[in-house]
Amino acid sequence: MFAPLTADEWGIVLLSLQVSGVAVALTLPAAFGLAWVLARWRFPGKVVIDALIHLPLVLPPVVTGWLLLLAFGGNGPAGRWLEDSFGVTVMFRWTGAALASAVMALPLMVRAIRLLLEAVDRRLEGAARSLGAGPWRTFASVTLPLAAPGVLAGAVLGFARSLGEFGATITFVSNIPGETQTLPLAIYSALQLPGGDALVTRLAGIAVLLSLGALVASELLVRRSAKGGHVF
Amino acid sequence: MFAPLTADEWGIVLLSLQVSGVAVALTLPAAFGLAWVLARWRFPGKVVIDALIHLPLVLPPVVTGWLLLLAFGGNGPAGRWLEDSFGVTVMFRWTGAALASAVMALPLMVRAIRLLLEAVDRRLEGAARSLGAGPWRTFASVTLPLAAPGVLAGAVLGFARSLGEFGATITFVSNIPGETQTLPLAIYSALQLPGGDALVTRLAGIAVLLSLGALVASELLVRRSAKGGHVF
Amino acid sequence: PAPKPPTVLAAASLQESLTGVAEAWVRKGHPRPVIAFAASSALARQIEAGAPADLFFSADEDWMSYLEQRRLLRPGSRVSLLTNDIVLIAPAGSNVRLSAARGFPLAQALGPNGRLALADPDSVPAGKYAREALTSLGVWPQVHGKMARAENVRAALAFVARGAAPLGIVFATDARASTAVRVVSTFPAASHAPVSNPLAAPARATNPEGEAFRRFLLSGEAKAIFRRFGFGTR
Amino acid sequence: MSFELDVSVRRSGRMLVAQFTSDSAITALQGPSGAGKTTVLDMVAGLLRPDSGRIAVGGEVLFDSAAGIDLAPERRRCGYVFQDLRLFPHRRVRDNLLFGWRLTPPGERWLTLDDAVEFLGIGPLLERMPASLSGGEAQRVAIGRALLAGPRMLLLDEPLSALDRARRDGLLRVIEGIRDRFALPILYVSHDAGAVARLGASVVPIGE
Amino acid sequence: MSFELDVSVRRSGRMLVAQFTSDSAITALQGPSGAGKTTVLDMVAGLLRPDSGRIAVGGEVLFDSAAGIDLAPERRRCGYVFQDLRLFPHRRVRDNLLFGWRLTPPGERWLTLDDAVEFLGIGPLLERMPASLSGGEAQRVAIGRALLAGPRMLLLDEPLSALDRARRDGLLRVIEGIRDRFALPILYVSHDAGAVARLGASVVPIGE
Ligand SMILES: Nc1ncnc2c1ncn2[C@@H]1O[C@H](COP(=O)(O)OP(=O)(O)OP(=O)(O)O)[C@@H](O)[C@H]1O
Ligand SMILES: Nc1ncnc2c1ncn2[C@@H]1O[C@H](COP(=O)(O)OP(=O)(O)OP(=O)(O)O)[C@@H](O)[C@H]1O
Ligand SMILES: [Mg+2]
Ligand SMILES: [Mg+2]
Repeated sequence: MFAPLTADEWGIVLLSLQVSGVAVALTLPAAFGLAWVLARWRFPGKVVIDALIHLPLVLPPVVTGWLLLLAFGGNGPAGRWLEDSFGVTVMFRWTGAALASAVMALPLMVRAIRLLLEAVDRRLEGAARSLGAGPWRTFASVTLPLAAPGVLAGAVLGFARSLGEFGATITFVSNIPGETQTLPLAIYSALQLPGGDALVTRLAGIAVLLSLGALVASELLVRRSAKGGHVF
Repeated sequence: MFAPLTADEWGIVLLSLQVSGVAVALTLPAAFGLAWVLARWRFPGKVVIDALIHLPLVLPPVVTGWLLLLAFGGNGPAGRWLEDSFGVTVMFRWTGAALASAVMALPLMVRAIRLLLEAVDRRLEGAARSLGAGPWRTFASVTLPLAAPGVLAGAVLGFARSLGEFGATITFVSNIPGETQTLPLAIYSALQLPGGDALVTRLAGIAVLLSLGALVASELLVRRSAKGGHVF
Repeated sequence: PAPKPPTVLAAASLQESLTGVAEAWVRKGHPRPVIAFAASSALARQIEAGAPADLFFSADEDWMSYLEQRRLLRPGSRVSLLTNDIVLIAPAGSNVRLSAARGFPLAQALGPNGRLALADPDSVPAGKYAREALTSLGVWPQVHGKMARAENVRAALAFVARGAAPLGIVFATDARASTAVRVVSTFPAASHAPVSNPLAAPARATNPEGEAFRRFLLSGEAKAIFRRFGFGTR
Repeated sequence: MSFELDVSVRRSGRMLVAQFTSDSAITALQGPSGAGKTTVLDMVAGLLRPDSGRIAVGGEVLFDSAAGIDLAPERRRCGYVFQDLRLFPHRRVRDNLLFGWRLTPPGERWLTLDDAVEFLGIGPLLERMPASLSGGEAQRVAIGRALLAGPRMLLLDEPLSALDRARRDGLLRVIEGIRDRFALPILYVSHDAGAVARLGASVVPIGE
Repeated sequence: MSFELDVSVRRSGRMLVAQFTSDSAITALQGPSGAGKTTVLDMVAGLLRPDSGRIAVGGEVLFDSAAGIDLAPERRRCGYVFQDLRLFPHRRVRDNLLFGWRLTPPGERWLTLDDAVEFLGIGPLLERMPASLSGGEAQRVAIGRALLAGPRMLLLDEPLSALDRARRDGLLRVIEGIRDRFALPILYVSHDAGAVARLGASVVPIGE
């Protein structure tokens, strides 16, 4: 149980980190943009956008995976578009696993970022403008750092959620060792086996260690920023 | 597809609302307490508690369900304790579904609350104390209202997550019509049926409407508080 | 007082047929059984954890044996009731022609990037049978790296139905259920152990209605209904 | 003795020591910016714990590190007008004003909302949120909130700094009235020498 | 003309009108608390858009509702010392001071960090975070931050209210020096009649 990781297990761990890392990195800007729109703009129908963003939380993951399959599967329009414009294939590829994770993590990230964006003291933005900073620089040097705890929390939540993502991933891109078999999929396979308990426990232990590692890393970032160094 | 809900569907919707509502109501105080400890206390090993709270995010839901099954099953220690002390049975009961949803929603709620607790201006708490408010009243009249957006966001996230909870629930308390078959489980069942696509779409549509309703309700609360009425 | 309805835990792949049998049972004036459909693995673990169930209808023998070894089944209640075929399927619009025989060109039919959709061959029953059949036909090594393993057999079916995979392997009953796929070939019965869905009563079951329903499931009337949904019976 | 202080505390690496006794109705703390005046008020109010020492007001010991006494802030009953005001941002002006008043037993209140609103001139602001107040408006609300809590001593940290001359004079008269009618010990921090003189305060230098 | 204003804006249901031209080096805005002094500075700085009217400083039109002109705040280059200071809480004192300085082309700066630190007396504070500053310390940092941005006009909203007499006199001398050396138009809000007189400001009444 406490034996060092086998080569296969290392492969799974690295793939999980890659999928989650890419998912969070890709989603963060989108999540920030959506949080910004929700926090700062007023327009009719805003609550509908808000509800759409929450959908991956509310729908069972397999349905999200199924919808992704409809959109990106062999006949899906989005899949063909991605393929034609960027040459990116997602079906049965790790990129698809990252896409599924990203979709599932999005609502968590948007909420966390939005919470802090709404708490930012707008008068400080006025002060920055008055000191000569344009809107973008004001954003980068005042708004973003003040919302940093929310961005960080969003990234941590999103990363954790991605590490645990199972239902949408397996429904969308199936369980392909070395390509889409992330840690949860490996755990699920083990759980299906009579007598697979020991393996499940071992793999779950690895997941626990990963999440602990991610949290320690985020705490270090927070401490750095609390000391007055900037996170951004 | 746009026909009014059948009696069965109403039953499923009401059960889902009941399970999610109870899950959020039960978890909110616990989430607040944990958020408080993480936001305000300093002690060694804090990051371990933080990691434990994130576990239900990082583990695949079926593993969480399995762990719940081990703990609360007929032979599990926690199950026996619940039964003996409160006369509450969770195995195969909607209470178990609520428990599973609560565990899955917890990390989201803790994070949202913690984010705003950390943003509360502690000097205002000092002002309240000086004006004659004891620690509890200071908490209730200053800290809690100032953290209210986080509590509300946590409740919304938790409720949405509970509405969508599938893997832990079916693993823990199975898929029993009228007792533990919430909306996601009904959708899963429909997905297993040949030609079930129409039913899946219909049930997913209901889920979407539920989430829209929950968000509109939360927005109304926010507006009320922004107008100076207290949420708490 | 009205008898308490029995609680039945059944593999998700039995949903349609078992519901049909239950309807017939209700028409005879019995209380409607409460049936929970989920993965056999989850259901077996629930029985192990002491869930109050009166019958267990599994998708494969392995989980049933798991429970039997732990003395969690009522002795003598285990019956292998249903049989099934495994079939090779393709999207309805595909014109691929193949016959599942020794060394048939499966990998070639998949093309350079196509994947073979099937339930997880390590753990899910439909996948385990598929692996056994492909191995005995000598084509397993060709497709080993070209599989899309699904969580359950219906998800594998969906990959083919959505055109995400050009070929897949599912139970005959699943293939019948979807108009978006067609059966390309049925695997020879000799290429794999007989597919069977066993039924048993957990040792803790006490509800007499459960035993009554179990006996009905073994009756010719119930078997006829199962056959209508494409199962074989024993 | 209205105030007896002998405390020391570390702030930003510097040791601040305050040691004085005062018997006047009003004691003015004076000293350069950053000398430690606000720090002294915070310690008297119980919001900052001295590293060591003793604080007594009107003969009652509020803090004594040797005797292990440290009264909670809510039991010290000091009407503190903070230099940074600290109005509750989530409550209307009216609820800010009544925050302490509602927590005070009726017998111990010595000011009504109507009177306070009257001499502070904040009648039109009662339903407003603090974020929309001007600097001087907010300062007047902070004064009202402190006085309405029926305190047994006053800690005033530059309470009139944002007010025009007419308002300032009016409020100085109010403070004189409180001094004379209720005999509350008052600690007054101000750079306004005229005000200090007019209140007849005895001056305690801080940070020299 | 250093300042030409003719603007009106609605605030909390009241219409505030400001209409004056001033040709002096320093223009002092005076009026009772809540009269609209800060509101005027906000409009000049471009942080509050007037409902209608026109604002010109030193002959340059910053805002003209009729002509559709509304310069962005960052292009108005006004050194604004806010009544509520608005230091950036996430940046050290040094980075607060240099915020605008770094954004200003070297040729347009007219003050160095060392000089500012010197006459403000904030040398020991450079590495501190704003939350740990005393009231007067924070005020001096806010003054330094505004001046270091090399502004072409100054908007000073009670900039010396939290300072002791010695510091206040020193900084009044600095403002006089800026007035004389750089000929910046200065809008000065203060209840301190002595300071206004000493700066030789022409007084504009607000809100009467
Ligand atoms: N929260 C804090 N943490 C650390 N140091 C602080 C804190 N608050 C104040 N200080 C420092 O303690 C010293 C005394 O501050 P204090 O606020 O008591 O000064 P003050 O006499 O009130 O000055 P002012 O007249 O400028 O308000 C100053 O050097 C200040 O920088
Ligand atoms: N953000 C705001 N929203 C609504 N009303 C405001 C806002 N800020 C100020 N006001 C109101 O506008 C009027 C003018 O405010 P302003 O801050 O300009 O006054 P002032 O002359 O600077 O007063 P003081 O000397 O007290 O600082 C006041 O009645 C004030 O209550
Ligand atoms: Mg002070
Ligand atoms: Mg003002």
